[in-house]
Amino acid sequence: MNRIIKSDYLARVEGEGGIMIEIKDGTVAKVHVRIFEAPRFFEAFLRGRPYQDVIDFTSRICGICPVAYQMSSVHAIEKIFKVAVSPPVRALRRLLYCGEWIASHALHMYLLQGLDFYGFDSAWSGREYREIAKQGLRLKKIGNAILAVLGGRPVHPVSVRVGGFFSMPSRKTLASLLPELEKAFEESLKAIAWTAALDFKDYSPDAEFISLCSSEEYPMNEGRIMSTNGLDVTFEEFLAAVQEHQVDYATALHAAIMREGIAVTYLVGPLSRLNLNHERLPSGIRSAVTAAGVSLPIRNIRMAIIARAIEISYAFHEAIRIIQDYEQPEKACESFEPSAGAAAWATEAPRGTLIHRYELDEKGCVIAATIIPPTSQNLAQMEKDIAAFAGRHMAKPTDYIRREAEKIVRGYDPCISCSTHAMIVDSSRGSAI
Amino acid sequence: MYDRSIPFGATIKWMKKETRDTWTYALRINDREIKKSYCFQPGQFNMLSLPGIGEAAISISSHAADHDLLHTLKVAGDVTTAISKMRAGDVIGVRGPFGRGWPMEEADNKNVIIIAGGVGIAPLRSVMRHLAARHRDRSGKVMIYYGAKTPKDIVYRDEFPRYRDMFSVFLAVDKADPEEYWKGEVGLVTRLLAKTSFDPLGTTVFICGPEVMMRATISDLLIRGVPGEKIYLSMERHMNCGMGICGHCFFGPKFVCKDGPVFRYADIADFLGLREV
Amino acid sequence: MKRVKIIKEDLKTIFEALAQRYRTIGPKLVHGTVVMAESSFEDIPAGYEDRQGPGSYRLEKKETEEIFSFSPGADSFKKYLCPSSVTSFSFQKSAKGFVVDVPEREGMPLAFIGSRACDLAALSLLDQVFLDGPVRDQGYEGRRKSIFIVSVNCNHPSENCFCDAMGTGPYAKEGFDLCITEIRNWLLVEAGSVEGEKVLEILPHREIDAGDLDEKRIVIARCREMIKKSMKTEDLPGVIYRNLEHPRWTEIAGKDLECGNCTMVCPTCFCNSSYDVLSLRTVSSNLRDFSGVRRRTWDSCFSKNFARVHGGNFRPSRRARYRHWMTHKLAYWIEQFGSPGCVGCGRCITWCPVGIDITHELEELRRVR
Amino acid sequence: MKRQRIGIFKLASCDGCQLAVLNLNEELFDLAELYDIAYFREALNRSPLKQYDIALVEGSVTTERQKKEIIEIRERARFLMTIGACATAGGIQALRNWANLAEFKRQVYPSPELISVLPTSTPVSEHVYIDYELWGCPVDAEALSETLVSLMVGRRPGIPIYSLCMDCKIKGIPCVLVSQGDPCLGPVTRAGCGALCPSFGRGCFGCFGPKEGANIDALMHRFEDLKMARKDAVLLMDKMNTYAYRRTRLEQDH
Ligand SMILES: Cc1cc2nc3c(=O)[nH]c(=O)nc-3n(C[C@H](O)[C@H](O)[C@H](O)COP(=O)(O)OP(=O)(O)OC[C@H]3O[C@@H](n4cnc5c(N)ncnc54)[C@H](O)[C@@H]3O)c2cc1C
Ligand code: SF4
Ligand code: SF4
Ligand code: SF4
Repeated sequence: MNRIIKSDYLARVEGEGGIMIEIKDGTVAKVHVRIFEAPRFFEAFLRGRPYQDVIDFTSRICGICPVAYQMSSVHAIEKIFKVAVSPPVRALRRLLYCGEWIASHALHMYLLQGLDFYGFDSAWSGREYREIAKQGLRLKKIGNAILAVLGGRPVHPVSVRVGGFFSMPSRKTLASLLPELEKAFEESLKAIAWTAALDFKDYSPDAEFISLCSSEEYPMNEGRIMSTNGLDVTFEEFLAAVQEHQVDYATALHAAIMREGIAVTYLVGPLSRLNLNHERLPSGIRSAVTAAGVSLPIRNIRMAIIARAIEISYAFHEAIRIIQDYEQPEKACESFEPSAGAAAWATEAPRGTLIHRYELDEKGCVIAATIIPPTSQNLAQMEKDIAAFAGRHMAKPTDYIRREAEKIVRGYDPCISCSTHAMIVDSSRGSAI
Repeated sequence: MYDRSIPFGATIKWMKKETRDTWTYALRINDREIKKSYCFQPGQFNMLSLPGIGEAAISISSHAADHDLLHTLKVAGDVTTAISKMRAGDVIGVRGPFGRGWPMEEADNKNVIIIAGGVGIAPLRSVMRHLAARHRDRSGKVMIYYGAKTPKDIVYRDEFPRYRDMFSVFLAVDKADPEEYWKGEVGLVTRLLAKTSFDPLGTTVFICGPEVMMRATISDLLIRGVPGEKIYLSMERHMNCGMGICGHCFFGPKFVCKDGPVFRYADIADFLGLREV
Repeated sequence: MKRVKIIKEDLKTIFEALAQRYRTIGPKLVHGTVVMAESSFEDIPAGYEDRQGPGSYRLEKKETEEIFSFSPGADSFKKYLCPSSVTSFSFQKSAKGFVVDVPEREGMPLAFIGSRACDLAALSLLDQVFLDGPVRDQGYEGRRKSIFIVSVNCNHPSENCFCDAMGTGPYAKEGFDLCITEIRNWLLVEAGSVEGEKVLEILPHREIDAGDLDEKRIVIARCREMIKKSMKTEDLPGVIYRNLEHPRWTEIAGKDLECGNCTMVCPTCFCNSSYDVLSLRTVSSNLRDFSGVRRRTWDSCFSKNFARVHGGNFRPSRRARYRHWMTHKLAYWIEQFGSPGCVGCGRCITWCPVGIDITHELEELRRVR
Repeated sequence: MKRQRIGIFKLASCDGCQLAVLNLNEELFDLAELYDIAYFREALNRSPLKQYDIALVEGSVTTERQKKEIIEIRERARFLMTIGACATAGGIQALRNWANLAEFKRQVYPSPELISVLPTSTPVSEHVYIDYELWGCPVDAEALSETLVSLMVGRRPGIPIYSLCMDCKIKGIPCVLVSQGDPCLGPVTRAGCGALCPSFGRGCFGCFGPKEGANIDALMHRFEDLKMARKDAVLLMDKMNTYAYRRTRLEQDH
């Protein structure tokens, strides 16, 4: 029996996309994660713009993870200008990321994916779910508060600049967040148990997990890119290995790593980070994870919600540590001179590794830009997962397959707005690098 | 006295539809003490205040001897729309009274001309009521000129017959539907004025209406020899506080809220002709 | 009243003595400008000098022993006595009506340290507006009532000061509790009230003699000489009233940003707007019950809708709005309160992003074309 | 009383303004009590209805599909309100309006022929009548809640239309333009963000768009006095509200 199973417009994901599964002669012939989000041409209009614009503009790629864009771009530019930021700046940039992880993960767990396990349309439609959602929003609000203190507002914060920040908060201001953070940390440990107890009916096939790794800490802004299959490369090397290609049904590009001439799909995001870095979690969180009955690594994408819960806990823990150690520095920003050059940098967006590469002229204006967001790296893997699922459940009703396929996609927490802005750039050389 | 910067509650006792967009409301002040000390002059106004919506300056249309505190308002924006949706028994916030009203001593035992346009009749109703109450023992003629858009837009329609018994009343409309029974004047009030005769030196004039209408009328009056000192007009400006501390209502150097709304023409003549002051 | 000489360190004692009973508000550095803020003796930006020009302000640290080497920044008493945003009352509405609740006045009274003569003049203008009208503004009165003022006579007038021309400065004549004149390495402190004298009593000090008073006069005279800006005030309302159609207004409108900065920084501009604030929290779905607050915030005659009514706007054009502002300051005010609404502090000139200069514009208006 | 139905729709955007709805946090539930949130893809799995009392639209019109969509949304909504710089002014993607589309496509996509979009990104108001607009990149959650409450109780929302400078002064934030000589768009920009950038010591770059009748040329001259190149001064406006600033400036000339 030949069937086409379609979900025209995915709900509870960020941006506009759909799914198409074609079953033909008893096999899954095609799976397309269709992305019809309108392209916005960031890499094109960045050309010619001064370096500060890069930070403010790329943040507008995504309202849910603006910090990630600011972080990848500011670090790449600092690498070109050879600016080293001070330890407090480094710490507060991590804190900014903590805020974003908390806000973005809490949103996804409680308002988007969490509902899949309860069968409600929205966080406010089911009375029984309301308390859970409210708790989630309380956590999210604290994430927002961190962003607002450091950057003025939760969406598109304004304080990040090359060399540091435009200004840094006083110790007192930051410390005022502590009581709430401490309460929230306790709550977040319980949330790990909540997610671990959810009913993950199906499983996903194994994948290659890729994330930033550094020996000292759970990765955010620094490290090398590693994978569960032994990849261990610099940003530039990674960019050289990644191949992006365009498909005719999506405005986003699909990425894969080229290994011995074969395109290998892979997965970035909280699961990857956790699987590669869980040893660097503080012991308090590790024991909460064990107590919840979770065994690491986790290979099932539906269970990414557990990884998000763990990362929220970590973000609270890390935020508390950073604030406790914080002393307001004399100056918020290193001085520097713009210079010409090119560099790539990756940081860990809530949804996974986000790579930027810029080529700047001597005034610091953009000659070329490449942006590879996490979701476009995951798209191919996502399709593979759906295909595998559909293959196993081919006999099930169309509705069931559609619903479950949607759930798989939601497990990835795709950020479709981001994913439509990928890549290539330097048309003169005709390659990604 | 109570603090006029804080609204007190007044209950709508009854309401009456005057025209398609204008209503008269009778209010009863709820607080005993305030009710006792509340007193006003014809021409003064209240800030009607709906908590959560906002405030609007509305003239007091009643006379001190009236049983109820009356306000006549035309639906214009937020507050007036919200009030138009209220019913008897509902509570409205009131701050006031504010401003300087009509100089009633100038009307006592003198010839008085009242000229009003549209809802501008509202602050003059209290003057008409005042004059009507003293009709028997006062000397001097009273002439009322009132212009509305159409016969349907005449505010206080049912009160005019009574005034006709005591005063000369002239009504005009800008436009009358041929189907309607309208035996009055069609045209501007100034036309009415031109048709009648009065003693220009021995008459006090009170005017309220749209600013263009007031300017036109005044220039006619001046030509006919009425001294500027004898012409009084009530001005409208954006009003926010009502008590001279917000700066919105400036009309030249005057605060409409505390120096007005009623001004002697001679005092503001210099500014009345200017654009955008 | 009592006059004494103290050394500079004793100023710290004054701060501390006042801090017992007042919130001490004084000059402080924020983002490279002098602002008025809750502060201590150590916060005084001693030795900093400002250079001001139309639309420009720069602060620099100088090699000097002086304390009050700077002139005031953008803030004045206004910021505290008629704050930029106040809750007039809160209300609770129900089907039966509404209940209003006026908030309690906040705790400690304020002590202002470092106010200048022009500020004192401005304060007395604000008093007229808020206290002498038909309704006394209770919030203002409450905040104003128990303040303590330590004023400072200027040694370094800014390039935009013209208090001398307006007869408001450069030295304070009245309206302070204490007044300081900085003379070389000591301070001459004069009491202007009984409260002020009490503070002087606790200080180790030396009584002054005629020579010291001469020194004060010299300081003031020197300051006067340094004031370069002026405004011709003669025939003031007249010259403006006669020129309400002067072509200059249109020229200014070409440059004017109508950003409202001049009104915000002017120590006498008092315009404000009140509006009700509700939130999703406090409105119930039947719409009968809700609670909220009435808030009053600074507003400006430069705001587009400031003079808007049903059927139109009385001052739709930029030209009219600028003209209204300047005419209010220099003409209307005289009719309303008996003196100009400008005290010559120069703030509107400094903090106007395009540097429109009220003294210069008045000169232009005087020019017959 | 029957609750009014809200639909929240998206065109070309970053989702940040829809997120402002979710950033109401606990108040989101108050909103869901007061209104029937009937369409909201980002947070609700429900198909579109025939009629909405209020439609909130995020995003600008950049494709043929969106052109049809916005007309359909208008037909279904009693009250249509744009939220954010994209919907209100075309957004940052309107930078393409001043460029060559074919070139842009080539710079981003390996197979540009597969990409079908309009040559311009335009505000919703250029396609359908709008009842109200909320500026900002992103809109402010508080302004959004103020607007929704105001619609509910029947009053004009208390959203200021004055300049950002006024907010700076109201908040006591030192002026970066006057005291630092840093270019700041504040004087010609609407208040609404709470003067964020100046509060961090940085000049405004125009999230909330030009205020009505802004005198942009006068500010540009000032920037030139500050030794800023004309090109850089223009670039300052060419950001999230590029289309609106440029239009305001043109209107001023006439
Ligand atoms: C002394 C005095 C006495 C008065 N007496 C009476 C009277 O007896 N009867 C009477 O009917 N009227 C009277 N008025 C007029 C009345 O005060 C106004 O019509 C008042 O504005 C109505 O208030 P509102 O809240 O209904 O309208 P508002 O909501 O204030 O709206 C009024 C108009 O202004 C526009 N508007 C105001 N602010 C804005 C803004 N920020 N943005 C866009 N548009 C805006 C509105 O669209 C509308 O057209 C008097 C006015 C004064 C000054
Ligand atoms: S008008 Fe200008 S100079 Fe005069 S007091 Fe106000 S701010 Fe100072
Ligand atoms: S910093 Fe910018 S917005 Fe603020 S007052 Fe100065 S010019 Fe205006
Ligand atoms: S750029 Fe301007 S509008 Fe945007 S946050 Fe900064 S100050 Fe506010």
